[in-house]
Amino acid sequence: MRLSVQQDSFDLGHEANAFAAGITGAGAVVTFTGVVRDNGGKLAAMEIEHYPGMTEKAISGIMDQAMARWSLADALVIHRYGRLVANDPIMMVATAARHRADAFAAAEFLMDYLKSRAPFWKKEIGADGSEWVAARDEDEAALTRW
Amino acid sequence: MRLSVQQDSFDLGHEANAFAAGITGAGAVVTFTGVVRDNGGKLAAMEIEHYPGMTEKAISGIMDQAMARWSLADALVIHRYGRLVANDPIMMVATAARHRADAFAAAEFLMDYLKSRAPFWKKEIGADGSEWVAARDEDEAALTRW
Amino acid sequence: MIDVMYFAWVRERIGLPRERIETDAATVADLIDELKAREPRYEMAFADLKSLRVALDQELSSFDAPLAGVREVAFFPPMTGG
Amino acid sequence: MIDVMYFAWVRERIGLPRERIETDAATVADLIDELKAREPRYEMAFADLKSLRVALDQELSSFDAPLAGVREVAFFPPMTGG
Repeated sequence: MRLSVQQDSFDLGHEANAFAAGITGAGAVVTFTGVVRDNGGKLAAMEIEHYPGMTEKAISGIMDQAMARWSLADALVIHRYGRLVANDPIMMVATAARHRADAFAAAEFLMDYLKSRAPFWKKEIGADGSEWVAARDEDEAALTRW
Repeated sequence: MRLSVQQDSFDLGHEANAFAAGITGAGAVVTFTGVVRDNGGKLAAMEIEHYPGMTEKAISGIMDQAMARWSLADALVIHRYGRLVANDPIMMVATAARHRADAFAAAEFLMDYLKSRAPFWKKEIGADGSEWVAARDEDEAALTRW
Repeated sequence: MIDVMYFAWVRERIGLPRERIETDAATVADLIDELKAREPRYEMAFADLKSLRVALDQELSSFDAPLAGVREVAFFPPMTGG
Repeated sequence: MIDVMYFAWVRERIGLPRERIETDAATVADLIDELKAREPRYEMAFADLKSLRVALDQELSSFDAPLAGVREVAFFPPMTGG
Protein backbone atom coordinates (compact mmCIF):
# COMPACT_ATOMS: atom_id res chain seq x y z
CA MET A 1 0.00 0.00 0.00
CA ARG A 2 1.49 3.35 -1.01
CA LEU A 3 0.26 6.92 -0.63
CA SER A 4 2.02 9.95 -2.05
CA VAL A 5 0.81 13.53 -1.67
CA GLN A 6 3.17 15.48 -3.86
CA GLN A 7 3.74 18.70 -5.76
CA ASP A 8 5.75 17.06 -8.56
CA SER A 9 4.14 15.53 -11.59
CA PHE A 10 4.11 11.76 -12.07
CA ASP A 11 4.12 9.40 -15.03
CA LEU A 12 0.97 7.27 -15.30
CA GLY A 13 2.71 4.52 -17.27
CA HIS A 14 5.67 4.34 -14.92
CA GLU A 15 3.45 4.22 -11.84
CA ALA A 16 1.10 1.64 -13.37
CA ASN A 17 3.99 -0.65 -14.29
CA ALA A 18 5.65 -0.29 -10.89
CA PHE A 19 2.35 -1.05 -9.17
CA ALA A 20 1.61 -4.09 -11.36
CA ALA A 21 5.15 -5.42 -10.91
CA GLY A 22 4.77 -5.35 -7.14
CA ILE A 23 1.70 -7.56 -6.87
CA THR A 24 1.54 -11.36 -6.88
CA GLY A 25 -1.43 -13.66 -7.17
CA ALA A 26 -3.77 -10.89 -8.29
CA GLY A 27 -5.22 -11.20 -11.78
CA ALA A 28 -6.94 -7.82 -11.94
CA VAL A 29 -5.34 -4.37 -11.91
CA VAL A 30 -7.45 -1.20 -12.17
CA THR A 31 -6.08 2.31 -12.46
CA PHE A 32 -7.88 5.64 -12.42
CA THR A 33 -6.09 8.81 -13.48
CA GLY A 34 -7.50 12.31 -13.20
CA VAL A 35 -6.22 14.80 -15.77
CA VAL A 36 -6.62 18.60 -15.84
CA ARG A 37 -9.23 19.44 -18.50
CA ASP A 38 -8.54 22.53 -20.58
CA ASN A 39 -12.24 23.56 -20.60
CA GLY A 40 -12.10 24.28 -24.30
CA GLY A 41 -8.90 26.31 -24.04
CA LYS A 42 -10.26 28.62 -21.31
CA LEU A 43 -8.14 27.20 -18.50
CA ALA A 44 -4.73 28.80 -17.93
CA ALA A 45 -3.85 26.84 -14.79
CA MET A 46 -5.27 24.96 -11.84
CA GLU A 47 -4.20 25.58 -8.25
CA ILE A 48 -4.74 22.76 -5.80
CA GLU A 49 -4.65 23.66 -2.13
CA HIS A 50 -4.58 21.02 0.57
CA TYR A 51 -4.37 20.61 4.33
CA PRO A 52 -0.97 19.04 5.06
CA GLY A 53 -1.25 16.41 7.76
CA MET A 54 -4.99 15.94 7.48
CA THR A 55 -4.62 15.00 3.80
CA GLU A 56 -2.36 12.05 4.54
CA LYS A 57 -4.46 11.04 7.55
CA ALA A 58 -7.75 11.15 5.62
CA ILE A 59 -6.42 9.24 2.60
CA SER A 60 -4.69 6.59 4.72
CA GLY A 61 -7.96 6.05 6.54
CA ILE A 62 -9.82 5.66 3.24
CA MET A 63 -7.20 3.20 1.96
CA ASP A 64 -7.37 1.14 5.16
CA GLN A 65 -11.14 0.94 4.74
CA ALA A 66 -10.77 -0.24 1.13
CA MET A 67 -8.17 -2.88 2.06
CA ALA A 68 -10.44 -4.19 4.83
CA ARG A 69 -13.60 -4.20 2.76
CA TRP A 70 -12.36 -5.86 -0.43
CA SER A 71 -9.86 -8.63 -1.02
CA LEU A 72 -7.14 -6.36 -2.33
CA ALA A 73 -3.61 -7.47 -3.04
CA ASP A 74 -2.48 -3.85 -3.06
CA ALA A 75 -3.60 -0.24 -3.43
CA LEU A 76 -1.93 3.01 -4.49
CA VAL A 77 -2.98 6.65 -4.24
CA ILE A 78 -1.02 9.59 -5.67
CA HIS A 79 -2.47 13.10 -5.37
CA ARG A 80 -0.80 16.32 -6.38
CA TYR A 81 -1.15 19.85 -5.03
CA GLY A 82 0.17 23.19 -6.26
CA ARG A 83 -0.02 24.69 -9.73
CA LEU A 84 -1.01 22.47 -12.68
CA VAL A 85 -1.74 23.19 -16.32
CA ALA A 86 -4.05 21.53 -18.85
CA ASN A 87 -3.35 17.84 -19.50
CA ASP A 88 -1.27 17.48 -16.32
CA PRO A 89 -2.11 14.40 -14.29
CA ILE A 90 -3.81 15.46 -11.02
CA MET A 91 -4.05 12.17 -9.21
CA MET A 92 -4.09 8.43 -9.62
CA VAL A 93 -5.57 5.44 -7.87
CA ALA A 94 -4.59 1.83 -8.50
CA THR A 95 -6.02 -1.37 -7.04
CA ALA A 96 -5.12 -5.03 -7.51
CA ALA A 97 -7.30 -8.00 -6.63
CA ARG A 98 -7.88 -11.60 -7.54
CA HIS A 99 -11.21 -10.79 -9.18
CA ARG A 100 -12.07 -7.77 -11.29
CA ALA A 101 -15.22 -6.88 -9.34
CA ASP A 102 -13.17 -6.21 -6.20
CA ALA A 103 -10.54 -4.17 -8.05
CA PHE A 104 -13.20 -2.02 -9.75
CA ALA A 105 -15.32 -1.52 -6.62
CA ALA A 106 -12.32 -0.55 -4.48
CA ALA A 107 -11.04 1.92 -7.10
CA GLU A 108 -14.46 3.58 -7.35
CA PHE A 109 -14.78 3.66 -3.57
CA LEU A 110 -11.36 5.30 -3.23
CA MET A 111 -12.26 7.87 -5.90
CA ASP A 112 -15.62 8.71 -4.33
CA TYR A 113 -14.00 9.29 -0.95
CA LEU A 114 -11.04 11.22 -2.35
CA LYS A 115 -13.45 13.56 -4.16
CA SER A 116 -15.44 14.54 -1.10
CA ARG A 117 -13.49 13.57 2.01
CA ALA A 118 -9.83 14.31 1.31
CA PRO A 119 -8.99 17.96 2.06
CA PHE A 120 -8.14 19.27 -1.41
CA TRP A 121 -9.59 22.36 -3.05
CA LYS A 122 -9.23 23.19 -6.71
CA LYS A 123 -9.15 26.68 -8.16
CA GLU A 124 -9.43 27.20 -11.89
CA ILE A 125 -7.42 30.09 -13.23
CA GLY A 126 -8.61 31.43 -16.58
CA ALA A 127 -7.78 34.40 -18.78
CA ASP A 128 -10.63 36.37 -17.18
CA GLY A 129 -10.12 35.57 -13.52
CA SER A 130 -10.10 32.61 -11.22
CA GLU A 131 -12.75 30.58 -9.45
CA TRP A 132 -12.88 27.89 -6.78
CA VAL A 133 -14.34 24.68 -8.19
CA ALA A 134 -17.72 24.04 -6.56
CA ALA A 135 -18.42 20.65 -5.01
CA ARG A 136 -20.89 18.67 -7.11
CA ASP A 137 -24.02 17.30 -5.44
CA GLU A 138 -23.54 14.01 -7.30
CA ASP A 139 -20.09 13.58 -5.75
CA GLU A 140 -21.58 13.82 -2.26
CA ALA A 141 -24.46 11.55 -3.32
CA ALA A 142 -21.98 8.97 -4.66
CA LEU A 143 -20.85 8.25 -1.09
CA THR A 144 -24.24 6.88 -0.11
CA ARG A 145 -23.75 3.76 -2.21
CA TRP A 146 -20.90 2.41 -0.06
CA MET B 1 -10.92 3.83 -30.62
CA ARG B 2 -8.36 1.06 -30.96
CA LEU B 3 -8.64 -2.73 -30.84
CA SER B 4 -5.73 -5.11 -31.00
CA VAL B 5 -6.00 -8.90 -30.89
CA GLN B 6 -2.40 -10.03 -30.71
CA GLN B 7 -0.05 -12.85 -29.83
CA ASP B 8 2.75 -10.56 -28.66
CA SER B 9 2.96 -9.22 -25.14
CA PHE B 10 2.32 -5.55 -24.42
CA ASP B 11 3.51 -3.04 -21.87
CA LEU B 12 0.76 -1.72 -19.59
CA GLY B 13 2.60 1.52 -18.84
CA HIS B 14 3.41 2.22 -22.46
CA GLU B 15 -0.17 1.54 -23.59
CA ALA B 16 -1.67 3.58 -20.74
CA ASN B 17 0.54 6.58 -21.55
CA ALA B 18 -0.14 6.37 -25.29
CA PHE B 19 -3.87 6.15 -24.61
CA ALA B 20 -3.87 9.10 -22.18
CA ALA B 21 -1.76 11.21 -24.55
CA GLY B 22 -4.29 10.73 -27.34
CA ILE B 23 -7.32 12.11 -25.55
CA THR B 24 -8.36 15.73 -25.13
CA GLY B 25 -11.03 17.25 -22.95
CA ALA B 26 -11.47 14.11 -20.87
CA GLY B 27 -10.57 14.35 -17.19
CA ALA B 28 -10.96 10.66 -16.30
CA VAL B 29 -8.92 7.72 -17.57
CA VAL B 30 -9.61 4.17 -16.36
CA THR B 31 -7.54 1.12 -17.22
CA PHE B 32 -8.13 -2.53 -16.45
CA THR B 33 -5.37 -5.07 -16.94
CA GLY B 34 -5.75 -8.82 -16.62
CA VAL B 35 -2.64 -10.71 -15.55
CA VAL B 36 -2.00 -14.49 -15.58
CA ARG B 37 -2.21 -15.73 -11.98
CA ASP B 38 0.31 -18.37 -10.99
CA ASN B 39 -2.24 -20.27 -8.86
CA GLY B 40 0.22 -20.66 -6.05
CA GLY B 41 3.01 -21.85 -8.34
CA LYS B 42 0.90 -24.62 -9.92
CA LEU B 43 0.51 -22.94 -13.31
CA ALA B 44 3.16 -23.70 -15.93
CA ALA B 45 1.49 -21.85 -18.79
CA MET B 46 -1.81 -20.61 -20.14
CA GLU B 47 -2.97 -21.24 -23.69
CA ILE B 48 -5.54 -18.84 -25.08
CA GLU B 49 -7.44 -19.98 -28.16
CA HIS B 50 -9.64 -17.61 -30.11
CA TYR B 51 -11.82 -17.45 -33.21
CA PRO B 52 -10.04 -15.17 -35.69
CA GLY B 53 -12.51 -12.91 -37.44
CA MET B 54 -15.31 -13.33 -34.95
CA THR B 55 -13.05 -12.06 -32.15
CA GLU B 56 -12.48 -8.70 -33.84
CA LYS B 57 -16.12 -8.48 -34.89
CA ALA B 58 -17.47 -9.25 -31.40
CA ILE B 59 -15.12 -6.85 -29.61
CA SER B 60 -15.71 -4.03 -32.11
CA GLY B 61 -19.42 -4.47 -31.55
CA ILE B 62 -18.97 -4.27 -27.78
CA MET B 63 -16.80 -1.16 -28.11
CA ASP B 64 -19.34 0.55 -30.40
CA GLN B 65 -22.01 -0.15 -27.79
CA ALA B 66 -19.86 1.36 -25.05
CA MET B 67 -19.08 4.47 -27.11
CA ALA B 68 -22.79 4.95 -27.85
CA ARG B 69 -23.96 4.36 -24.31
CA TRP B 70 -21.51 6.51 -22.38
CA SER B 71 -19.92 9.85 -23.18
CA LEU B 72 -16.51 8.42 -23.95
CA ALA B 73 -13.67 10.44 -25.41
CA ASP B 74 -11.90 7.19 -26.37
CA ALA B 75 -11.66 3.46 -25.70
CA LEU B 76 -8.96 0.82 -26.12
CA VAL B 77 -9.02 -2.99 -26.00
CA ILE B 78 -5.96 -5.21 -26.29
CA HIS B 79 -6.40 -8.98 -25.94
CA ARG B 80 -3.73 -11.62 -26.41
CA TYR B 81 -3.96 -15.21 -27.58
CA GLY B 82 -1.40 -18.02 -27.68
CA ARG B 83 0.90 -19.23 -24.92
CA LEU B 84 1.35 -17.09 -21.79
CA VAL B 85 3.14 -17.67 -18.51
CA ALA B 86 2.47 -16.45 -14.96
CA ASN B 87 2.51 -12.65 -14.55
CA ASP B 88 2.12 -12.06 -18.30
CA PRO B 89 -0.48 -9.45 -19.15
CA ILE B 90 -3.47 -11.14 -20.84
CA MET B 91 -5.54 -8.18 -21.86
CA MET B 92 -6.23 -4.54 -21.20
CA VAL B 93 -9.15 -2.14 -21.46
CA ALA B 94 -8.88 1.64 -21.25
CA THR B 95 -11.62 4.26 -21.28
CA ALA B 96 -11.54 8.06 -21.16
CA ALA B 97 -14.45 10.31 -20.31
CA ARG B 98 -15.24 13.74 -18.95
CA HIS B 99 -16.59 12.28 -15.72
CA ARG B 100 -15.27 9.33 -13.77
CA ALA B 101 -18.61 7.54 -13.48
CA ASP B 102 -18.76 7.13 -17.29
CA ALA B 103 -15.16 5.94 -17.56
CA PHE B 104 -15.64 3.36 -14.78
CA ALA B 105 -19.01 2.11 -16.05
CA ALA B 106 -17.78 1.73 -19.62
CA ALA B 107 -14.64 -0.13 -18.51
CA GLU B 108 -16.69 -2.56 -16.40
CA PHE B 109 -19.19 -3.02 -19.22
CA LEU B 110 -16.38 -3.80 -21.68
CA MET B 111 -14.84 -6.29 -19.22
CA ASP B 112 -18.15 -8.04 -18.53
CA TYR B 113 -18.80 -8.47 -22.25
CA LEU B 114 -15.23 -9.51 -23.06
CA LYS B 115 -15.43 -12.20 -20.37
CA SER B 116 -18.54 -13.89 -21.72
CA ARG B 117 -19.13 -12.69 -25.28
CA ALA B 118 -15.73 -12.46 -26.99
CA PRO B 119 -14.64 -15.86 -28.41
CA PHE B 120 -11.61 -16.63 -26.25
CA TRP B 121 -10.99 -19.86 -24.35
CA LYS B 122 -8.33 -20.28 -21.70
CA LYS B 123 -6.55 -23.52 -20.92
CA GLU B 124 -4.42 -23.80 -17.82
CA ILE B 125 -1.37 -25.99 -18.18
CA GLY B 126 0.03 -27.34 -14.92
CA ALA B 127 2.67 -29.83 -13.90
CA ASP B 128 -0.01 -32.55 -13.62
CA GLY B 129 -1.97 -31.92 -16.80
CA SER B 130 -4.03 -29.24 -18.43
CA GLU B 131 -7.60 -28.06 -18.07
CA TRP B 132 -9.94 -25.70 -19.90
CA VAL B 133 -10.99 -22.86 -17.62
CA ALA B 134 -14.70 -23.19 -16.85
CA ALA B 135 -16.97 -20.21 -17.39
CA ARG B 136 -18.09 -18.75 -14.06
CA ASP B 137 -21.80 -18.30 -13.40
CA GLU B 138 -21.14 -14.87 -11.90
CA ASP B 139 -19.52 -13.73 -15.15
CA GLU B 140 -22.68 -14.58 -17.07
CA ALA B 141 -24.80 -13.03 -14.32
CA ALA B 142 -22.73 -9.81 -14.50
CA LEU B 143 -24.18 -9.12 -17.96
CA THR B 144 -27.69 -8.70 -16.60
CA ARG B 145 -26.82 -5.40 -14.94
CA TRP B 146 -26.27 -3.58 -18.23
CA MET C 1 -21.59 -27.03 -48.37
CA ILE C 2 -20.99 -25.40 -45.04
CA ASP C 3 -17.83 -24.67 -43.02
CA VAL C 4 -18.07 -26.13 -39.54
CA MET C 5 -15.54 -24.99 -36.93
CA TYR C 6 -14.76 -26.34 -33.47
CA PHE C 7 -12.97 -24.57 -30.63
CA ALA C 8 -11.46 -25.46 -27.26
CA TRP C 9 -12.57 -28.84 -25.86
CA VAL C 10 -15.09 -29.29 -28.68
CA ARG C 11 -12.16 -29.18 -31.12
CA GLU C 12 -10.18 -31.60 -28.94
CA ARG C 13 -13.02 -34.12 -28.65
CA ILE C 14 -13.81 -34.06 -32.36
CA GLY C 15 -10.13 -34.04 -33.22
CA LEU C 16 -10.07 -31.33 -35.85
CA PRO C 17 -10.50 -27.54 -35.99
CA ARG C 18 -12.74 -27.32 -39.05
CA GLU C 19 -14.31 -29.30 -41.85
CA ARG C 20 -16.53 -28.70 -44.87
CA ILE C 21 -19.80 -30.56 -44.65
CA GLU C 22 -22.41 -31.36 -47.28
CA THR C 23 -25.72 -31.11 -45.48
CA ASP C 24 -29.41 -30.44 -45.97
CA ALA C 25 -29.97 -29.75 -42.28
CA ALA C 26 -32.60 -27.06 -41.81
CA THR C 27 -31.46 -25.90 -38.35
CA VAL C 28 -28.39 -26.04 -36.13
CA ALA C 29 -30.11 -28.76 -34.08
CA ASP C 30 -30.63 -30.82 -37.23
CA LEU C 31 -26.95 -30.44 -38.14
CA ILE C 32 -25.95 -31.56 -34.64
CA ASP C 33 -28.16 -34.66 -34.99
CA GLU C 34 -26.47 -35.46 -38.30
CA LEU C 35 -23.01 -35.08 -36.79
CA LYS C 36 -23.85 -37.15 -33.69
CA ALA C 37 -25.04 -39.98 -35.96
CA ARG C 38 -21.62 -40.07 -37.66
CA GLU C 39 -19.19 -41.22 -34.98
CA PRO C 40 -18.89 -41.51 -31.19
CA ARG C 41 -16.43 -38.59 -30.98
CA TYR C 42 -19.18 -36.27 -32.31
CA GLU C 43 -21.72 -37.81 -29.99
CA MET C 44 -19.35 -37.14 -27.10
CA ALA C 45 -18.68 -33.55 -28.16
CA PHE C 46 -22.40 -32.75 -28.50
CA ALA C 47 -23.62 -34.79 -25.52
CA ASP C 48 -24.56 -31.75 -23.41
CA LEU C 49 -25.89 -28.82 -25.41
CA LYS C 50 -26.22 -26.67 -22.29
CA SER C 51 -22.43 -26.53 -22.15
CA LEU C 52 -22.16 -25.51 -25.81
CA ARG C 53 -22.55 -22.29 -27.77
CA VAL C 54 -23.00 -21.82 -31.50
CA ALA C 55 -22.10 -18.96 -33.83
CA LEU C 56 -23.54 -18.57 -37.33
CA ASP C 57 -21.35 -16.54 -39.66
CA GLN C 58 -19.47 -15.28 -36.56
CA GLU C 59 -22.55 -14.12 -34.64
CA LEU C 60 -23.72 -15.91 -31.49
CA SER C 61 -26.93 -17.75 -32.28
CA SER C 62 -29.20 -20.49 -30.96
CA PHE C 63 -29.64 -24.20 -31.68
CA ASP C 64 -33.05 -23.71 -33.27
CA ALA C 65 -31.76 -21.11 -35.76
CA PRO C 66 -32.20 -21.93 -39.47
CA LEU C 67 -29.09 -22.71 -41.54
CA ALA C 68 -30.39 -21.32 -44.85
CA GLY C 69 -27.76 -18.99 -46.34
CA VAL C 70 -25.26 -19.63 -43.55
CA ARG C 71 -21.67 -20.27 -44.68
CA GLU C 72 -19.87 -20.77 -41.38
CA VAL C 73 -21.06 -22.58 -38.25
CA ALA C 74 -18.89 -22.69 -35.13
CA PHE C 75 -19.33 -24.79 -31.99
CA PHE C 76 -17.55 -24.01 -28.74
CA PRO C 77 -17.92 -23.94 -24.94
CA PRO C 78 -18.92 -20.73 -23.10
CA MET C 79 -16.26 -18.08 -23.63
CA THR C 80 -13.65 -17.41 -20.97
CA GLY C 81 -11.90 -14.27 -22.18
CA GLY C 82 -10.89 -11.16 -20.29
CA MET D 1 -5.18 28.85 22.99
CA ILE D 2 -6.30 27.13 19.87
CA ASP D 3 -4.91 27.02 16.32
CA VAL D 4 -7.53 28.06 13.79
CA MET D 5 -6.86 27.33 10.09
CA TYR D 6 -8.65 28.52 6.98
CA PHE D 7 -8.52 26.99 3.50
CA ALA D 8 -9.61 27.93 -0.03
CA TRP D 9 -12.11 30.80 -0.21
CA VAL D 10 -12.47 30.87 3.58
CA ARG D 11 -8.75 31.68 3.76
CA GLU D 12 -9.14 34.31 1.03
CA ARG D 13 -12.10 36.01 2.70
CA ILE D 14 -10.48 36.12 6.11
CA GLY D 15 -7.14 37.05 4.60
CA LEU D 16 -4.86 34.67 6.46
CA PRO D 17 -4.20 30.92 6.53
CA ARG D 18 -4.03 30.43 10.30
CA GLU D 19 -4.05 32.21 13.61
CA ARG D 20 -3.81 31.36 17.31
CA ILE D 21 -6.90 32.37 19.23
CA GLU D 22 -7.51 32.76 22.94
CA THR D 23 -11.05 31.53 23.47
CA ASP D 24 -13.42 30.06 26.02
CA ALA D 25 -15.89 28.92 23.33
CA ALA D 26 -17.52 25.63 24.33
CA THR D 27 -18.40 24.49 20.81
CA VAL D 28 -17.40 25.17 17.21
CA ALA D 29 -20.59 27.20 16.79
CA ASP D 30 -19.63 29.38 19.78
CA LEU D 31 -16.19 29.95 18.27
CA ILE D 32 -17.78 30.98 14.97
CA ASP D 33 -20.02 33.47 16.80
CA GLU D 34 -16.95 34.95 18.49
CA LEU D 35 -15.12 35.26 15.19
CA LYS D 36 -18.11 36.80 13.39
CA ALA D 37 -18.38 39.43 16.12
CA ARG D 38 -14.78 40.52 15.45
CA GLU D 39 -14.78 41.97 11.95
CA PRO D 40 -16.88 41.99 8.76
CA ARG D 41 -14.41 39.69 6.92
CA TYR D 42 -15.15 36.94 9.44
CA GLU D 43 -18.86 37.63 9.22
CA MET D 44 -18.59 37.27 5.45
CA ALA D 45 -16.60 34.06 5.63
CA PHE D 46 -19.01 32.42 8.07
CA ALA D 47 -22.24 33.83 6.57
CA ASP D 48 -23.45 30.50 5.20
CA LEU D 49 -22.55 27.54 7.39
CA LYS D 50 -24.14 25.08 4.92
CA SER D 51 -21.28 25.85 2.53
CA LEU D 52 -18.65 25.27 5.22
CA ARG D 53 -17.01 22.24 6.77
CA VAL D 54 -15.02 22.00 9.99
CA ALA D 55 -12.24 19.66 11.08
CA LEU D 56 -11.17 19.25 14.70
CA ASP D 57 -7.60 18.00 15.10
CA GLN D 58 -7.70 16.95 11.43
CA GLU D 59 -10.92 14.93 11.62
CA LEU D 60 -14.11 16.11 9.94
CA SER D 61 -16.56 17.19 12.63
CA SER D 62 -19.76 19.18 13.14
CA PHE D 63 -20.56 22.71 14.26
CA ASP D 64 -22.09 21.59 17.53
CA ALA D 65 -19.00 19.59 18.53
CA PRO D 66 -17.33 20.61 21.84
CA LEU D 67 -13.91 22.26 21.69
CA ALA D 68 -12.60 20.90 25.00
CA GLY D 69 -9.14 19.41 24.44
CA VAL D 70 -9.03 20.41 20.77
CA ARG D 71 -5.77 21.96 19.59
CA GLU D 72 -6.47 22.62 15.91
CA VAL D 73 -9.71 23.80 14.26
CA ALA D 74 -9.91 24.14 10.46
CA PHE D 75 -12.65 25.78 8.40
CA PHE D 76 -13.01 25.17 4.68
CA PRO D 77 -15.54 24.68 1.87
CA PRO D 78 -16.61 21.18 0.75
CA MET D 79 -13.61 19.30 -0.61
CA THR D 80 -13.04 19.05 -4.34
CA GLY D 81 -10.19 16.57 -4.67
CA GLY D 82 -9.80 13.66 -7.02
